Amino acid sequence: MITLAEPIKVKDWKSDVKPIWCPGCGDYGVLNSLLKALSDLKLDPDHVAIASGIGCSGRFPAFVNAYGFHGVHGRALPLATGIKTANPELTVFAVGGDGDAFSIGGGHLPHAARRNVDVTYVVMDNEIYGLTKGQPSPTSPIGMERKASPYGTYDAPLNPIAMVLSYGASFVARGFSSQPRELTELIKRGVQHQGFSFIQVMSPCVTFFDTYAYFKEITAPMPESHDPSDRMAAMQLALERTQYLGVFYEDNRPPHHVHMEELQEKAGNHLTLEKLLERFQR
Amino acid sequence: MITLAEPIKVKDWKSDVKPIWCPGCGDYGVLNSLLKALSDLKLDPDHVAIASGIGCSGRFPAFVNAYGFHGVHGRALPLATGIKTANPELTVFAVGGDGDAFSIGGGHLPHAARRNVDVTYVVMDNEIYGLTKGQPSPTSPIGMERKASPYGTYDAPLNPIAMVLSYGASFVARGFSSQPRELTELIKRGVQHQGFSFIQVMSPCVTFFDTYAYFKEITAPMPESHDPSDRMAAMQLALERTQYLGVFYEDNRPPHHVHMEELQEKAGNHLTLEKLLERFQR
Amino acid sequence: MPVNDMVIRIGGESGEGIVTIGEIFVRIAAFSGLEVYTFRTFPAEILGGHVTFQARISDKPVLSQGDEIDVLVSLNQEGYDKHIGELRPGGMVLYDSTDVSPMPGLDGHLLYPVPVDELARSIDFMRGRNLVMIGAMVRLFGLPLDRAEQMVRRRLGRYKDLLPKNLESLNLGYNYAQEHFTQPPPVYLEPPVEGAREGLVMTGNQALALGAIAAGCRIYAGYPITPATDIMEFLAKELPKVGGAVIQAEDEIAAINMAIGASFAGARAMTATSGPGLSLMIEALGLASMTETPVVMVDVQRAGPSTGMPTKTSQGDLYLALYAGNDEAPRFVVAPSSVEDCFYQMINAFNLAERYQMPVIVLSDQSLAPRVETCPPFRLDQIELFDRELADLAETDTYERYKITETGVSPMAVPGMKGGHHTAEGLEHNEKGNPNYTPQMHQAMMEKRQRKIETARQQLTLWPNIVEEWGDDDAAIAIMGWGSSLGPVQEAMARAQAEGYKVAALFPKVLLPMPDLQIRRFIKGRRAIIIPELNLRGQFARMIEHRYSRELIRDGIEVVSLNKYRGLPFRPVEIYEKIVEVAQLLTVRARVE
Amino acid sequence: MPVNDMVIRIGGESGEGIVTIGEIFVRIAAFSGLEVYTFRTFPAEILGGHVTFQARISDKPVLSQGDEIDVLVSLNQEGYDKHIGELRPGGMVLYDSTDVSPMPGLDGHLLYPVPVDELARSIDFMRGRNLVMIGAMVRLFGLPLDRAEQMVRRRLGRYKDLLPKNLESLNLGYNYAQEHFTQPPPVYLEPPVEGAREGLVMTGNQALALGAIAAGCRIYAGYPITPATDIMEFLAKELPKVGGAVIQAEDEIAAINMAIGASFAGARAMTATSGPGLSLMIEALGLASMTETPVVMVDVQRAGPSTGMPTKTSQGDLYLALYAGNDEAPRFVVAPSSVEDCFYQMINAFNLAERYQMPVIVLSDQSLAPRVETCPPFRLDQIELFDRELADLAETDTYERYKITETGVSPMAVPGMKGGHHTAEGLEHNEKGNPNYTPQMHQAMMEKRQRKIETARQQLTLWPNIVEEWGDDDAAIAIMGWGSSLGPVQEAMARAQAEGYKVAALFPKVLLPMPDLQIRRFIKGRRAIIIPELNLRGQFARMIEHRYSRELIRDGIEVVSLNKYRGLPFRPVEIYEKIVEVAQLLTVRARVE
Ligand SMILES: Cc1ncc(C[n+]2csc(CCOP(=O)(O)OP(=O)(O)O)c2C)c(N)n1
Ligand SMILES: Cc1ncc(C[n+]2csc(CCOP(=O)(O)OP(=O)(O)O)c2C)c(N)n1
Ligand code: SF4
Ligand code: SF4
Ligand SMILES: [Mg+2]
Ligand SMILES: [Mg+2]
Repeated sequence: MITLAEPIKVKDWKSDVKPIWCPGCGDYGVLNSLLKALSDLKLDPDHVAIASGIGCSGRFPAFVNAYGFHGVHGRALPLATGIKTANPELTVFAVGGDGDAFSIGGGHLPHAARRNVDVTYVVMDNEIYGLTKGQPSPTSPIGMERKASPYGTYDAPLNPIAMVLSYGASFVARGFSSQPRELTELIKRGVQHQGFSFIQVMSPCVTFFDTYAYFKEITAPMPESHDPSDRMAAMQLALERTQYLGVFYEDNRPPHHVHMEELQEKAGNHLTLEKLLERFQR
Repeated sequence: MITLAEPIKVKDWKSDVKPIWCPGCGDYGVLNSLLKALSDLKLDPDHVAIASGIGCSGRFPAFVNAYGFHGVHGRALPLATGIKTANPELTVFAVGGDGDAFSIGGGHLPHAARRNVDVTYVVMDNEIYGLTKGQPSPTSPIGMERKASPYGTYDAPLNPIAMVLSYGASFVARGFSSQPRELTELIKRGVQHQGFSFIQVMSPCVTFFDTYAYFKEITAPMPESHDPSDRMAAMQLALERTQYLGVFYEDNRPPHHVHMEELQEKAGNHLTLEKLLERFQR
Repeated sequence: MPVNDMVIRIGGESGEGIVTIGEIFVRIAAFSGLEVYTFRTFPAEILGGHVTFQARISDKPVLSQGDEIDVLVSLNQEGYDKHIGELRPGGMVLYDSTDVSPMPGLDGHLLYPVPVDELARSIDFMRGRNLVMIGAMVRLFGLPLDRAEQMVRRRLGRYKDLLPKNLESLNLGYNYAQEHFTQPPPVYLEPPVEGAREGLVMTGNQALALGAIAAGCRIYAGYPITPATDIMEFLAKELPKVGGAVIQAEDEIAAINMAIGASFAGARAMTATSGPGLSLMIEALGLASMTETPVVMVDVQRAGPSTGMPTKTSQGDLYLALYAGNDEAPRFVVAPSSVEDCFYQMINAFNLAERYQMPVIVLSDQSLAPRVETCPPFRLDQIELFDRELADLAETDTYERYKITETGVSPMAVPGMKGGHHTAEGLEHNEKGNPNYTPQMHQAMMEKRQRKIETARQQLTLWPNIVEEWGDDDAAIAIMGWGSSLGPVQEAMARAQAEGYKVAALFPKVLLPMPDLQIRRFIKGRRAIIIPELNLRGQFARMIEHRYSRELIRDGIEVVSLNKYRGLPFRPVEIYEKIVEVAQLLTVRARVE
Repeated sequence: MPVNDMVIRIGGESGEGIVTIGEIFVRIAAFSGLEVYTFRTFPAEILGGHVTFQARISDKPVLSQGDEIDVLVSLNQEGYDKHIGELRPGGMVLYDSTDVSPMPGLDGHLLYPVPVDELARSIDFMRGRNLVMIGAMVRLFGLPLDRAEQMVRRRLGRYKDLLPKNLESLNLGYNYAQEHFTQPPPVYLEPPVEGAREGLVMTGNQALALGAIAAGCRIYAGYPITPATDIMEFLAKELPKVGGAVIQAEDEIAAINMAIGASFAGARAMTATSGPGLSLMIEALGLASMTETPVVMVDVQRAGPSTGMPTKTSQGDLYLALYAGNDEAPRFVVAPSSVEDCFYQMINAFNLAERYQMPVIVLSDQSLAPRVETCPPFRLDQIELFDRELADLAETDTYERYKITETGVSPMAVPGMKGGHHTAEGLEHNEKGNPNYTPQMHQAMMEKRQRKIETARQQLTLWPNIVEEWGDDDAAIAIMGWGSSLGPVQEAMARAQAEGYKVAALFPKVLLPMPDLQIRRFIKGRRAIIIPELNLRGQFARMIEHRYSRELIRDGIEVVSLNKYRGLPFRPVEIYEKIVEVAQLLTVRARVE
């Protein structure tokens, strides 16, 4: 993590591209918390990269004064993995929505977690497809009537925290866009965590599924007694109806790029092409 | 489930295509258990369909005297979902390997589970890519040296049972190819279960990763005290080092095709095109 | 300035009812017996942002959005400022005089102020603003009030308690216009006296979805994507009513594989997506081709590459549809050219899929998908559905799923049929469907699968709606094209013909297999073929150039590509000007020769 | 029957050491100074199943697997029975006389029995059977024993305790042959007296991987798939040694996106796959094209469609590589034509990717990938690497990632560079990289991206290894082709030329952009162009036909497609016969004219 002596101000982390989000969208809160975290951590914008997929939330990179990659739908994690592996000095984020993360991109999540890629993954979960105007997502509640589910949804919603815990992710947390201070802290902890940091952020979509009231009702602070090194306890909390806000789990196994570095050392990082070709000499 | 008065004999369930598997491959045991289950359940081969992806295990459908679909790598579950939805009278299986299920196909598993598609999914887990000659799979242990991992693997293996439990699957079990009687019973229970049945079968690859001894050592029967309606208890068992054999979890919410049928009723299954067009009359 | 051909534009912030005013007004016009054709833009923002709703209304069939704006409706100053530059000289401005101050005397524009806010406030119903404006428009342009009232009842009837107030608003606007705009306006509408002919008003995507239902589609699996999503949304509501089902899949790969599975199990099945989704479906497209499983894949094209411009149009996916797939994976490609045609081409698509057991790609586009068009009643009695040929399983155990036949088509068995067991096999296989890698078998199977294309090419000559051909038989200048540019071409030609130019045109609706017979006949004797296309490389033009190069070069027929890649559909004038340009060129050449 | 050009085949159950015998024997031959070229088949079974190992050995460069079998080596009866029909009349059979009873007198075959089992048993080392046979082969065909011993040390040296026994086995076989086969055989090898020239022996996939390393590739992300897997396996071992890394991704979509991410972060990055995998990468290919991110994608083609025949060859993915992608997504396509060329084309591929900031697809195939070939030493000193043009960020805040330039190429900034912040944007964007959907900007950006193709087409004329052209300048008959069929074409031509036919040939190595200049010059004055291809539609032939239709038709140059789709590479004789056939046709025509 490359840091500066003096932090860049939040307003200077903000790019001059105006967000396309609807007024009141939870994503504004997430953006502000992220910018604050970047500033607090004294990160250097030249060494920050943000990868995203497609969705309202996927527009994120354009709004931050840093390097960004707005890729295709669902592929933020493979992009971020490639970025971090190519240049481990960078502080790398992946951001996106619940559809991007758990539907089309759902196949990448277990692997980013098990590889322990040192990326902070912020998923803005609004329990709906925002950008495509309101279809049910994998986290939508049962019985939700939308044009695409005119008789109500019937598929059981996924439980992202439980899923990611089961993948063995090394940092698992949940935040809420309406609690910017706490969210900033979570993001900071995520960045400081060496390894894959998964942060589910409840971030309401005011236009297609306004969940502000519902999220307020259903969320609660993480019980103080919770020990984030206890995976079973984390799982237990994840399966409760109450959506706890805070860090569910953290452990400290080495991240992917450290393995790569070790491996380069083990292999002896000094091969020349000439030497390699000798093996094929006839 | 369409059944016959008299069962078809196991040998008649076997097609005349000779398996391409290596002698000693665990998949023979899985095939035999499946054939026995089909026979025991008095299923009608005209109403059985088996979908698979690519892998040694993916060759399954050709060896069974029933309808089969040998699709592309990782897509057994979407195929099976389509088959079951189009004709709910069929008894539908999906089969494949650990790479097919948890790597390239890993994005479909949460959704088949949450949809509760009435399909019995038998994953032959040999902790390796067999067909492509021995690359590490998502369930390979750490430190495995293969040509593709000459310095040893370092990614943490996935825990399929824990994962599928976290997806809210309604039937989760583990078998072992060397315990054909128990496996047959598991498959029968899986078929009888109305909804998505996930069965991880430890099925060694003698050629690229002979795990017979290891599996024997690490597996143990499900503790008798375990209550398969208790998801947290199931999760606890799933996270232990010992790989328990038996049913981890079962619940009985309605499967996907029943939702569809209800919905057709709710919608009133009697629209004509003429009537529909009236709405667009000027 | 012709009566009964009017282009009206409403522009402003999204959410201000622009689209509501437009959609209701065109439906009143359609209901009164006129023909309509809409065009709209979508903002980049999710909420708010600038939108344009435009409608062309006429008593003759409308084929394009037109070239000029005759009427601008402005609800606020921004909407006026942004669009006034495009209003033609002498055009009309209808505006909310509470909010908008138009520039007096500009370009001879005629001003029609309506105090919309004031009127709405007068009955204490600000939500009625849109209807006040609609009422004024109905009166000013000469539409019957009773039709307007009926349409308001139909569209807004479900809000029962508000209905009286809504109707009152409509009348307020109507009366205001009646009192204040006493001179007949320069552009107005004159509904046919006999009243509305029978006919339909719908969008391209609705017509596609209705075509699918008519074709017997019962399983739809899809993943949301602009501008295809509302096909899924429509079918989600309607398919259950005919015993079918919609599955919102986790991604496009799942969607197409679900559809393939459903088809294998005996159902007519489809998916719909846009370019990025089709890109993801290529592997499974090959699977359907290899396993010979019927399936229909709709691609509502949008501007790319990559995510590109989801709300802008393009005809850029033709190559993808024709050529993508590892090794030789035959498929069919169909392209509807109007809202009405969307309906019929879906029937062609399912018939092709089922009869030849092949994947079929249907290429619509973003300009066609949301466009509202009037069309004649669908000729349901003329629809003929071809079933897949089922195996005769009298003799069991000898069933060969991939029997090599002269046509290439092998009778199919579906699960549930007694004794038809087989595996649909994605590996190369023998006639039984068992994996087989011998050079002989591979060659035989490659040829068998490919043969279906030629079989279809021949049999298609007898099918309806395979090509559309019109214009002057003996014209030196011809236009060829595909998909939604048909309307603009028709208009451009009509204009050119009215001015004495001779032009002929042909649009194939089935692009693979190309209807060679008709095309060869058509190009014979031409001097130049203009091919307008919404893509950069001229994908269709290159295909025509190649396929008929012998005739074209031998007979000195020039292919003139007209490529537009701006995210917008063709305006007729762009094509008209090309016709004139080519005509002049030919004259000059003739003189030189 | 020429000395020093011998095709030797070993067939039998996989696992019997067939491949070991073959691989070691060809390496001894290569080590002795001869040229080798192998061909093998793979069984459908994972273990066991029938395999064929074939090698052509000569003192001149070997360009194909040959047409006839001169020598059959049989370890058991099945191996004899299965292959004896293909041994040419008068050919030699070398066999384990303990197991095999050949048919005496058949087709004048000469029999060379070796009691392999017995000999191995005599030193109590049954594992030495393969080396006994190799020893006999070395002696019989005239290779030097010391070279054989050195090669055994090199290949089997890591099994230290077994080495003495292994060498003993080799000598046993050698001595046995020396004693018993005293007549010089009709076919034998004569290594050049000056000993081995410098040179390399490797497979196509190894050359590809080495080319990648030479080109500075540092990140490889891939997913296993036959026949591309061993590129990943090779690099997994070697890349860390040069500070790079291999990621085995969860699927092909992840793999290509990882490579794109890595390239964005500044690394030269690649992936490799086969047709099914490339099908899955199409969406991301468009992303790389849109975001102008350099990336190299290798497709080791195999027979399809769909899963098809993973262990059989094909050139069926050309259309996929050229045309797949939603809307216009420019990319480059490169096709190496031999093991040696795999190395150089990877350098071209990375240079194209980096210089023009584009995705590059490299088309190899299943016959080239595992084939062992001798090649001259790589000319490392002649390799020139082009770096991506980096932005000059002296003035900050004004950096425009997608600056519109004359060449289409915009200087790039990569993370870590001060003040180069921008977003690589998959939506249409302005020069800064911010989303922008105006018609003007879209058109400008479409043209900018496309322009890079034309820039490259021009600049490429100065690059090395872009086309390979040979034969008779003034020949009426020409051959054009691409990829791995070059060798068989060279041989077929040599044979035809030796018989007095005049033929010229050209293979472009870069297929997109097509090197028009060279091709136009080449086709000029020809009468017929034969285009041999391993696919059904003649994908390359269609492209040539179209692109040069004017010249071809005007000058009456006929394009003659020679399509093979049997999962097997061309045999030279197939091409030779086509040359003769076309020559006769031209003569007849000339007479008629
Ligand atoms: C391959 C592909 N499929 C589908 C889409 C259409 N699409 C864009 S965003 C999106 C889902 C948005 O939902 P989510 O990820 O939850 O993000 P949100 O907008 O809610 O922030 C979809 C389906 C696409 N762009 N690409
Ligand atoms: C799209 C695609 N990618 C890769 C492959 C190559 N491939 C075939 S099977 C396989 C994995 C096999 O492993 P697993 O699923 O565990 O099955 P097993 O052979 O071990 O039974 C792979 C990578 C393929 N056929 N298609
Ligand atoms: S649609 Fe929903 S998620 Fe998207 S910007 Fe608006 S409020 Fe936010
Ligand atoms: S390679 Fe392994 S998994 Fe495949 S058939 Fe052989 S033993 Fe079984
Ligand atoms: Mg969302
Ligand atoms: Mg496996």
